[in-house]
Amino acid sequence: PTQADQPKDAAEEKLKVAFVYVGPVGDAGWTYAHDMGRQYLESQIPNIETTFIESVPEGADSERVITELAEKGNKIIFTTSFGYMDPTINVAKKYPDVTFLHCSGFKTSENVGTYFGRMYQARYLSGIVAGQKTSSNVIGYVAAFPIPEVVRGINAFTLGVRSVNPDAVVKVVWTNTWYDPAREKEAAKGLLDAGADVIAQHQDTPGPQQAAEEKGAFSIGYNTDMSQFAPKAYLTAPVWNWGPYYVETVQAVMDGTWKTEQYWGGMDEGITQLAPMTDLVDAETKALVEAKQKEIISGTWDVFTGEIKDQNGNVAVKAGEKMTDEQMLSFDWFVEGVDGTIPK
Amino acid sequence: MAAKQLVSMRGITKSFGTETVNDRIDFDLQAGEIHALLGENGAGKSTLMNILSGVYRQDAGEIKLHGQPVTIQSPKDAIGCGVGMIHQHFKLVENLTAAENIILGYKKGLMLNRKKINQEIAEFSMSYGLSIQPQDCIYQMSVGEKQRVEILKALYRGADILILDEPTAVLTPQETKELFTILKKMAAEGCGVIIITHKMQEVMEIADRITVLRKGKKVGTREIGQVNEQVLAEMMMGQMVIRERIKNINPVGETVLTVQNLTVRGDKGVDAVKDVSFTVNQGEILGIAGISGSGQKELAEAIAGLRRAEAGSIKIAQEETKGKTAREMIDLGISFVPEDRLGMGLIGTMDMADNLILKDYRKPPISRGIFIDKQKAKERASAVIEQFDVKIADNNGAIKSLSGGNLQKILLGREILEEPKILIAAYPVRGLDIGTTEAVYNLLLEQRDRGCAVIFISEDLDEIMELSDRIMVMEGGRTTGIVKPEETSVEEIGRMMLSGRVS
Amino acid sequence: MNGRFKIEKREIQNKYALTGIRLVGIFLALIAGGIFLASTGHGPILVYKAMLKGAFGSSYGINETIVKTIPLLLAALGISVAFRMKLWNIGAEGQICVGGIAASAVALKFGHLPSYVLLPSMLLAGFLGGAIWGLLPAIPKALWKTNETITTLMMNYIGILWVDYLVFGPWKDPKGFNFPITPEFSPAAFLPTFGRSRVHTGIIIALVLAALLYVIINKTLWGYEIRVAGENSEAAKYAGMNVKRNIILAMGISGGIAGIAGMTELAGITHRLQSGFSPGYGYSAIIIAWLSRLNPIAAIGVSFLFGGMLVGGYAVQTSGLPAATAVMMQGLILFFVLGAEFFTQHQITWIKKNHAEKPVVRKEVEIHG
Amino acid sequence: MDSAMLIATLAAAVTAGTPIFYACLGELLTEKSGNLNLGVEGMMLIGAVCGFKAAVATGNPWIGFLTAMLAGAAISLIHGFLTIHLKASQVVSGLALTIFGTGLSSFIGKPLIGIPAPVKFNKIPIPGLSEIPYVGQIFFNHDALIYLSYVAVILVWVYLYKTNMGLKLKAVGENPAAADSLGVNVMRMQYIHVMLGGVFAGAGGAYLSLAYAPAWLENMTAGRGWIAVALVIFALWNPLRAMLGAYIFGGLDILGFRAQTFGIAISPFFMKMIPYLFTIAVLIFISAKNKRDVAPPAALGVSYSREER
Ligand SMILES: Nc1ncnc2c1ncn2[C@@H]1O[C@H](COP(=O)(O)OP(=O)(O)OP(=O)(O)O)[C@@H](O)[C@H]1O
Ligand SMILES: Nc1ncnc2c1ncn2[C@@H]1O[C@H](COP(=O)(O)OP(=O)(O)OP(=O)(O)O)[C@@H](O)[C@H]1O
Ligand SMILES: [Mg+2]
Ligand SMILES: [Mg+2]
Repeated sequence: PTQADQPKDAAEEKLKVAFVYVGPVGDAGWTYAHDMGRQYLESQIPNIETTFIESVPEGADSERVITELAEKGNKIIFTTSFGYMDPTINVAKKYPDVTFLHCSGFKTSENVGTYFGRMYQARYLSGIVAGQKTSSNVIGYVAAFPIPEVVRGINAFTLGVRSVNPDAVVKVVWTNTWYDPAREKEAAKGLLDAGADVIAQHQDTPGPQQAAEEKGAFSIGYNTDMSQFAPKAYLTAPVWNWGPYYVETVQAVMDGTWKTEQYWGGMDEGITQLAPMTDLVDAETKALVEAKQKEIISGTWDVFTGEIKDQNGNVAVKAGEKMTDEQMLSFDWFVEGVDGTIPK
Repeated sequence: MAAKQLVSMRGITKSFGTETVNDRIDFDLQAGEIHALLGENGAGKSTLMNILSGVYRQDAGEIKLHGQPVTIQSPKDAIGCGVGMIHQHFKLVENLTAAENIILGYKKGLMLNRKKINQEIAEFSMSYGLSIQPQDCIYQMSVGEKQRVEILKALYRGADILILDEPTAVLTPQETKELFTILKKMAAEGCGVIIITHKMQEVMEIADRITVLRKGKKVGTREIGQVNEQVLAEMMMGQMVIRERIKNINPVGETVLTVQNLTVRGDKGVDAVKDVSFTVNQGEILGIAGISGSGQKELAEAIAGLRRAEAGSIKIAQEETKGKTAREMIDLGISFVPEDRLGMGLIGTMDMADNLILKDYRKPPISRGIFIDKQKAKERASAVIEQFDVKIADNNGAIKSLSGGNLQKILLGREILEEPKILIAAYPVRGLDIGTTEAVYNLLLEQRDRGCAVIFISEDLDEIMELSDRIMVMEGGRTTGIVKPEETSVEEIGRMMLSGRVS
Repeated sequence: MNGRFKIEKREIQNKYALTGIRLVGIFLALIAGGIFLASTGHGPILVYKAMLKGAFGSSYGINETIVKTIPLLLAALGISVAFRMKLWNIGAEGQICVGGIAASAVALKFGHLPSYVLLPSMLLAGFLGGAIWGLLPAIPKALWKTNETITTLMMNYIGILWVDYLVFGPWKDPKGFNFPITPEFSPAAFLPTFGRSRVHTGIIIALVLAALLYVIINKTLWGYEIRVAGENSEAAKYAGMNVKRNIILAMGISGGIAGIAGMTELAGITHRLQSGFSPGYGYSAIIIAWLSRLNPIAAIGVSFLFGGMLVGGYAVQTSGLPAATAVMMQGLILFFVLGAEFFTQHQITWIKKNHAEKPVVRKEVEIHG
Repeated sequence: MDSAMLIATLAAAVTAGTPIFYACLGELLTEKSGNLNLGVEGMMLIGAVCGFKAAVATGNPWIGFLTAMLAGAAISLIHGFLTIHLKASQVVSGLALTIFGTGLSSFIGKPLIGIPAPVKFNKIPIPGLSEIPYVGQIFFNHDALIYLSYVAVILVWVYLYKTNMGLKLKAVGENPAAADSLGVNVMRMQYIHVMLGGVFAGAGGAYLSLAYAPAWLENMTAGRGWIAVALVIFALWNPLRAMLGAYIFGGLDILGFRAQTFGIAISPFFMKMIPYLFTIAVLIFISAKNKRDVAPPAALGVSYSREER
């Protein structure tokens, strides 16, 4: 990199941190949540300068964009989509003095760490809310793609539901989009017509929320607080809260204490949360949720602790056993209570 | 009585690119007259009239209509001034009905009442003695009918200045006669009629005055009484030699083409050629007479291998050709000059060289292995330009803007280059001026003399009588006889052409 | 106004004038874009500099622009073959996908083979895959004149969805934690790169193909046939050409070349099949093919510039502009370049009005001089 | 599936079909004038964002809807000018319009992200009609924009087949030279219908952002513009068939979701392919039958200029 580009006064030199986003920051979903984290980071650490590149496709472009960011003098680069995994590793080889953090992947190296959040914990809690709320005992779940992250979410949610309401089933519909509000709303409507009275979602748009609102049903959001889109339906949402993680990581790098790791933070670290429950959630439920949340945060209990049965009623996780991270990260089966299939 | 001046064009100039197509032309039309506009192909007749009808805009010059200076910016303006033009190529919407074409863009009001309009158009057309079926779509119509629709379009808009660009080129003698009756009637009622044609006898028959253009310039305007055909021809071409045609003196050779009980299906799915049998010999011209649409086109295409025969046989020498492709027929020595020059015979957007190699691009010397020798093709283009006197501005430019005559020369030139055994020429002089027509006739005769078997399709009985050694007459897809010109008369053939209808 | 413009088709084209006009078009686009940028509070010069620097300002930028050029050029070459025959193949995107699928099938199945066997096989597979995707719409086109614009457009979606099906389903990497990617190809299936850059040998394939196509279209019998068939299919039939066969052949080759774009992108860049590996190359290529007037040699330059525009588009984001602005600028530049084409095809002369001319019928409206 | 379920599915198909239906009506009119505009996706996005913005600003969904239509018309004019006056390739210009519209809409929409619609079009069952068994629930228990689309299709149908303007339009699309020689203002007709294409595409976009999924999200049309283009052909340029086709296309999507809720697991990717396969199949079927009355406008895609031949 040419020195001319850099500000000359060393005292004013700010640490440059960059973010690569897969969607537009205007998606109100995944990318939006990351960008909130970026803004939080900027507000917390004064001596840094952040940039982001949005809408970067996961193909040939991502490697160039990451390289360019490294070339431009960014010292920390967060790549926030699974498809950036290989490019991140490739670029990292060429820029050993830059720290890379890849979200949701599994490959690490000397200067590449991965990070992700245990969203399933918050999903489990939202499941409790849904299980309490349903009267038809059918809960709809609008799901994007059958990848482990989504399957894990469905399973955790279902376990949450069944923990308070063993008769309830969670009907799953795949939309195969992350991002098509109308389609996702339509999928939710299908579930509502099939008898669901609570809708949960693993999608980046508020479409399903709106469907629930129109039908007079209830809804659980995702990513960010979606209450304003469906004030009469919205109960709560498992949400991302990347800010604290970003602050911590950047601070660690600045202090020289950062070491590569596969970070998978849970609610205890605040990276995933259950958004404040609305007044539509009764006090009893709130208490149930809070109790469980305490257990999770304190680490005395985690969601995928046996006994867990699969869809066919076979015991998949024996009583008292805990699923390993490895197992959770490659989920490809549904727990009992899920009404749906994972396309092969 | 001083006739009312309907049109007065002064100093009209128009150029396309570097070519000045109309050069300071003056032109007048009076009420009640039929004014013929003559000139060779490419003289600028259509262009001048297109300016009057608003299709083109002049670069310079003034136009007065009904005595008033006007700016004609669009056909709409022209129509508004009472100018109606029947174009050389019909401007009809094939998918609409006759009535819809007629009222298009003229009828006021929001809604379209088809029933009422059909009624109205039927009455309107009857009042002019132009019978059409208002509810028929254009694509179902014969050429004659289409032309009647064109005329009705102009009349319906109240045109009193009627321009007809080569209206008779596609008509049967009978239809031409009917058309002329109507034109005369309209002139008598005070309209002015401008007619462009290449047929001298028609000019002599119908025109009151004649204006001749040559190479974009006006040669002069004459009263009909002052001229004869010879004078006009000289005005058009400078100087004119009509050679006496030599009758076929060569002995007729072997039979090269034998067609037996041939049946061919047409585009509409019905048989267009029905059970036709004939032979053609080396060194003779077989004329095929008949009203356009009597199966000539399909017959020619079947022989050229472009259409499948439903039944019967086509033999070249003794070889049965059934099932052979167009390419195999070409290789067997068949050349075909189709009726639709730019539609089928030539590629308007390509240059001359590319057009000239269309038939033999696969044979040496044009092909060299898998490559094409473009240089050879260009040489060929120069040769054809020279030999056939093609007028072309840019040898490497697209040929589509050439006039009809020049296109025909290129087409014929190519087909003759092949030295074919059999040459089929469909309406080869349609729309050509006298000079070019002469040249084409001579080319056909040369081929005959070379020993080629020529099939000559035409509606013009005079030319068919003059050129052919034998004449086959077709009517409704059948042959109504094969006769020798010296043993028959134009009237006789005319009767044969209509025999099916009369009986 | 005492005159009007006369507009007519240029007959003879002056090469320098053409280039000049196109440059003016681009210049005007930049001015229009500049006004827009300025109105949003960004310095246009700075943004343009960032764009240029990103795309062409360093050897890295140029390399990356070339990386982008490879699939664009290949797809544009494929498209021009079909367009030559007036076959409006807008299905390059799908053909890229299926070409990629076929190449991946080979790479995944025969990964143990050495490079010199594997890569040519992948190339062939990519070609065949794309060719089949081109042929499928060609057959109904040849038989029944089925409108290929729409069928090829539809085939795009089917191709894209097929990739998704494979990477989410049967071809999913078993070690990929169930994520939608295939396993990485064996290194034998990687196209060699130049030095440390990402520029891979796909560029050679693309350049050779461009030269080859130029010769085929302009110098060979078959090239002549498809030009004739494209301009006037009646004339082609009349000349004894087998138009149906040529439709199928042209679409097959067209799709095949686009398929190669899929192969090179996977073997050269991503090294595995993944969802959305072509971010719309097939659509950009249509624009490129058209702007290069279907001339394979011109397509090289146009693809390079277009690649630069895309690369530069990301670069401007680092100067604080949202992605949307870059996309919009691309649209804007295209509009002006398109508009400029008119002036390369037409000449405009001023004609003095004759003062005697007076309109009577209607009030004078000089709508388009 | 019981009948209530069936009705719900069909009613949902109507809703899902409406945005593409609006856009398709516009594209149909554009194509009838001989102009092919592949920029529908871009125009829909512009409509969606401008409609939403205006609705947020004024608090009146109708003003939003109107703004969307105007915005669609305005942006379609770029394509109009390029293809009608400057004779640019219609395919390329349309693609460029999609690119431009996508960028511009995201740009305009930046400040609107995350704002829920303050107002939107709500369901208004039509008294009487909505009580008709089956039909009422399927067709007359929707929002005002859907009812408006019924009116639109009737108007377009009458316009195309029963009015003088419609006749002129057909002539322009079939043979502009002939129409021109009769004094029809070809350029004006083409401009008007390119703009109508924009108006309806804008309406389709606004339906998404104001009624269907009321909010603004970047790229929220998610490819519907392309489906609308396909639909025009699927409908063979007939507005009534377009209506049917839109509901079929919309319905297929819905059916996929509903099938899943019944545990029928077809690969969702194949399910998504069906509309495309369907369009191809119809296209092949129709072309194999080769009928004149369903042929595309003869001059479609060709620029007309009077003095050229
Ligand atoms: N639109 C055009 N563009 C370019 N050149 C043209 C155009 N129209 C006519 N020309 C040229 O102008 C000249 C005159 O053409 P025009 O059609 O007026 O001749 P014409 O006298 O009607 O001939 P013909 O008897 O063959 O119909 C020709 O050389 C022709 O090539
Ligand atoms: N293509 C064109 N080139 C030049 N001038 C034109 C063209 N089209 C129309 N004009 C002129 O534009 C003006 C306005 O159009 P016009 O008067 O035809 O509208 P109109 O009568 O309502 O037409 P329409 O019958 O199509 O509804 C007229 O003076 C007309 O001559
Ligand atoms: Mg003429
Ligand atoms: Mg002529």
